[in-house]
Amino acid sequence: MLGEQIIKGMAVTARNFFGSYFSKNRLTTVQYPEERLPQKGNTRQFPFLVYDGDDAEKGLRCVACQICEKECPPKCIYIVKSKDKKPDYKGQPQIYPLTFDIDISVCMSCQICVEVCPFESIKMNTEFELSTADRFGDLLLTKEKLAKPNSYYQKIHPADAAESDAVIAAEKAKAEAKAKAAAEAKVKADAEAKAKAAAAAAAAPIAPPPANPPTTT
Amino acid sequence: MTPLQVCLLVSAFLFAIGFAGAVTRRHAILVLIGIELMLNAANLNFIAFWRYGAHPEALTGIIFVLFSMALAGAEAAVGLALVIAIYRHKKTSNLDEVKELKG
Amino acid sequence: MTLALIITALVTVLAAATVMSLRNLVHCALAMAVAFSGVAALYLQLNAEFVGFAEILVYVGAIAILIVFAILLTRSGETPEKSVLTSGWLAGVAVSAMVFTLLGWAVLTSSALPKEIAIAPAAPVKNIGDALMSKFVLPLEIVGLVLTAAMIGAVIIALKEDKKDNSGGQP
Amino acid sequence: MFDQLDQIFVNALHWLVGFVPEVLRPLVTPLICISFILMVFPAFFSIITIFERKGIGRIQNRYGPNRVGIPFTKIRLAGFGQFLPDGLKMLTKEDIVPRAADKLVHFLAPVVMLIPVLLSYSVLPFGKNMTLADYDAGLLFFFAVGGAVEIAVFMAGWSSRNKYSLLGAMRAIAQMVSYEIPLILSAVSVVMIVGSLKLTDIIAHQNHYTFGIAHWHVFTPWGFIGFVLFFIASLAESNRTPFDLPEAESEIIAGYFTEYSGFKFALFFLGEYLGMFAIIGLGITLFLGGWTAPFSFLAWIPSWIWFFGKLTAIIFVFIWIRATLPRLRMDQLMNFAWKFMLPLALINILVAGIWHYMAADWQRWLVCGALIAGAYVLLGRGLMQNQKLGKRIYRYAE
Repeated sequence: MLGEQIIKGMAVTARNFFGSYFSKNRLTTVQYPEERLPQKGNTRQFPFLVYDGDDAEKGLRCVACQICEKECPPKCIYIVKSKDKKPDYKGQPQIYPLTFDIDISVCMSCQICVEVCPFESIKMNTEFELSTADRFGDLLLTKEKLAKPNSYYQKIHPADAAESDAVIAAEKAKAEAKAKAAAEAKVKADAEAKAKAAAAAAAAPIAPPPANPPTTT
Repeated sequence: MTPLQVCLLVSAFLFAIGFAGAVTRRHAILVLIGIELMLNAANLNFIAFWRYGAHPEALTGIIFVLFSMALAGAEAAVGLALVIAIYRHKKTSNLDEVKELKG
Repeated sequence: MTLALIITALVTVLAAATVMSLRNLVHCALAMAVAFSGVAALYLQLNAEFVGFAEILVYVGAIAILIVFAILLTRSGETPEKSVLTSGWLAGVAVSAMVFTLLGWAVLTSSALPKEIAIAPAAPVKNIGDALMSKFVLPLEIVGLVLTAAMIGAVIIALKEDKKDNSGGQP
Repeated sequence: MFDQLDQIFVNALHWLVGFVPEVLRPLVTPLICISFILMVFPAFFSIITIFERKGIGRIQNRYGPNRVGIPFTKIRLAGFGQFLPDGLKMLTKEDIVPRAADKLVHFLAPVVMLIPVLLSYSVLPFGKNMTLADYDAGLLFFFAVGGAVEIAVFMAGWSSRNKYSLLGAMRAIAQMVSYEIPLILSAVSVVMIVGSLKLTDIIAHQNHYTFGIAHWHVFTPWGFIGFVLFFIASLAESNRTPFDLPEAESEIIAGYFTEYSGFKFALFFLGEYLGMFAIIGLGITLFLGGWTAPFSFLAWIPSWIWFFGKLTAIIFVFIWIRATLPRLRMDQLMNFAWKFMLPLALINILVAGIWHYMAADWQRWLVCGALIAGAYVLLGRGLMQNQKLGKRIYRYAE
């Protein structure tokens, strides 16, 4: 009969209406600022820069190689290289970025910068409450705003951070081993050179200078 | 001027303007509007004379106006249907161009 | 009360003049609605409540809408380029001016009009209904018949011509 | 004491008017009443919008607005302060008029929309002795000014110079004209039984009790079906779902007020809701006994509480329907009006006549009930018959 189905539908909506007052699990809405859902493990919003240690200036991993700047599809990264150098985590003197800006109003969160970075320096953040009252200034993240300690990265993406730490540690170990080897080689070379020099001095007073002086690297 | 005279003058003006419109405008719908205005002028006369007349309790003025309204409604419906039919046939509703009775 | 009467009369007259002088047809139809509302207000001032409400219901609620629909269906809502008046418009205006002068002169000078203002007569709906159902029942039935016939006729006239069936004569 | 409470507004009016010199009293009394209506109903409208949003939210298992309370405090009032920012937003928005629009008509349309709606409140009885203008032909007045709304809709749609506006206006007018007929015919059955167009007479006719139950018209067979028809037609008249084709946002953006923004849009919104309240108020007056109590032992509750209670209850049903039913198609809409509601309304008038002339005993109930039920079933079957229900066939897709 006409109207039968309408009454059935009305009953369904009425059940929903009253049910929403009695059973809490009907209401799927989260009351956002007070209640928050836990973020998914793979949450990625916008990039940030990782630094080691406590000092953001000193520990910044970025060496201003500008690969990310070149690879960025919407061109939202802006880097100015420094003139001087500072030692990186391996103790090697490196260029560092004087300016490192990301315009997150342009950024499309593609994560290409993270993938191309050879220094484990740029990573994706999970911060999403970025709305500001200012249209331009506050959406342009500078180096100071971008720099986050490694401990923060370990907190937001533990697995990835562990991976990246392992890479860094391996690099560091490799560098140390190399340095050690180099030091040993140098010691050896020095000794050899000394011996040679002594021998040469003993053998001939006029000796040609060594063609390839051993390098320290 | 008494209120009756005011009403009669308004009615005379409505009639004159309706007549002028019906005679001078080209568009068929405006001619219909002019006829409606003339009908209203007549209705206003009926009501005015009913109000200030000798036998208001007979209600003849009111009854006549009610019938006249019903007929005006019928007239408007048929007239506008004719206008639409003519428009569909001749693609115009300009009365100067619709002179012949043959289609 | 007289002031209200004069204001209503002025509004009605101005709206009616507007109807016939504007170029855009939709504006004409809207001004016509105003004119009919003015006439309804005049009815109300003349103590004819029922007729006043019926006027609004029939003219503003139905006929104005009908006219507006007809204007849109005949695609005449735009302002026309050409002149809107017929060729012999001067004669028409002259005749209507003469009609108005004559009627106005008659109204203003006539001695047949009642001079004293009658006490407001009452027209209760009940009495109107009784009159319609007893004394005027035959005209009422006939009006009903006419309205039905007009409605059916209007529908048939305005019906779209069926392409396949042309034998039924020209509508 | 309850009599005092019942007449509190009437007494307050007399008390207020007492301060005014004798000459001005006929002028001041309506002014106070008008300002009262202008205060109460827009306030009621603002509350109802919150109720509507919260109610629909609950039906869809959401919370609805629940943030804004009293400004500058932590008090949230479960979101009932929302109407204030909503209104402020409407008032402060830019008023955009399309370049091609007919400026004057575009400006006048919302005003023309609101005036008849507000006028229709003048005949509604809100409580005992609480009618602003008790016309002898009050019902006719209501329908007459209700018909003037269509002109405003047309003005809005035509003057915007937008195809969506014009389509929306045409749809709205076609729908309003079609549903006005069952609306008026269902009211005619009440007028036939009562024998008066005066709304206070109609209420007085329902204001007595047998076995403690009121003689509301909805408790009779013809009154029940008349109320159902009136209810459906008033849904359509106030452009509510499932008859909201004129403003079907998925097809024609917002219908006839597509090109309106800011305060003019707010006026349309207000006009639409006030029109809905007015037509529900009329339905209450005609079929649900107006301000009278359903049972004699509840008659001590003040009359205006009954009126507003019934108004709110019916609005809740409107909201409920809005959250339940999908929108009709244009041909379904017209078929429903002309092939189902109009014949049923005509049969209802016949049944009301039979009811009037039969002796008041159980046979009358039987005959009228059987007639109504038979007509309903047959017409409903006729309406459903031509429908091709089944798998939908897409001509171009697939």
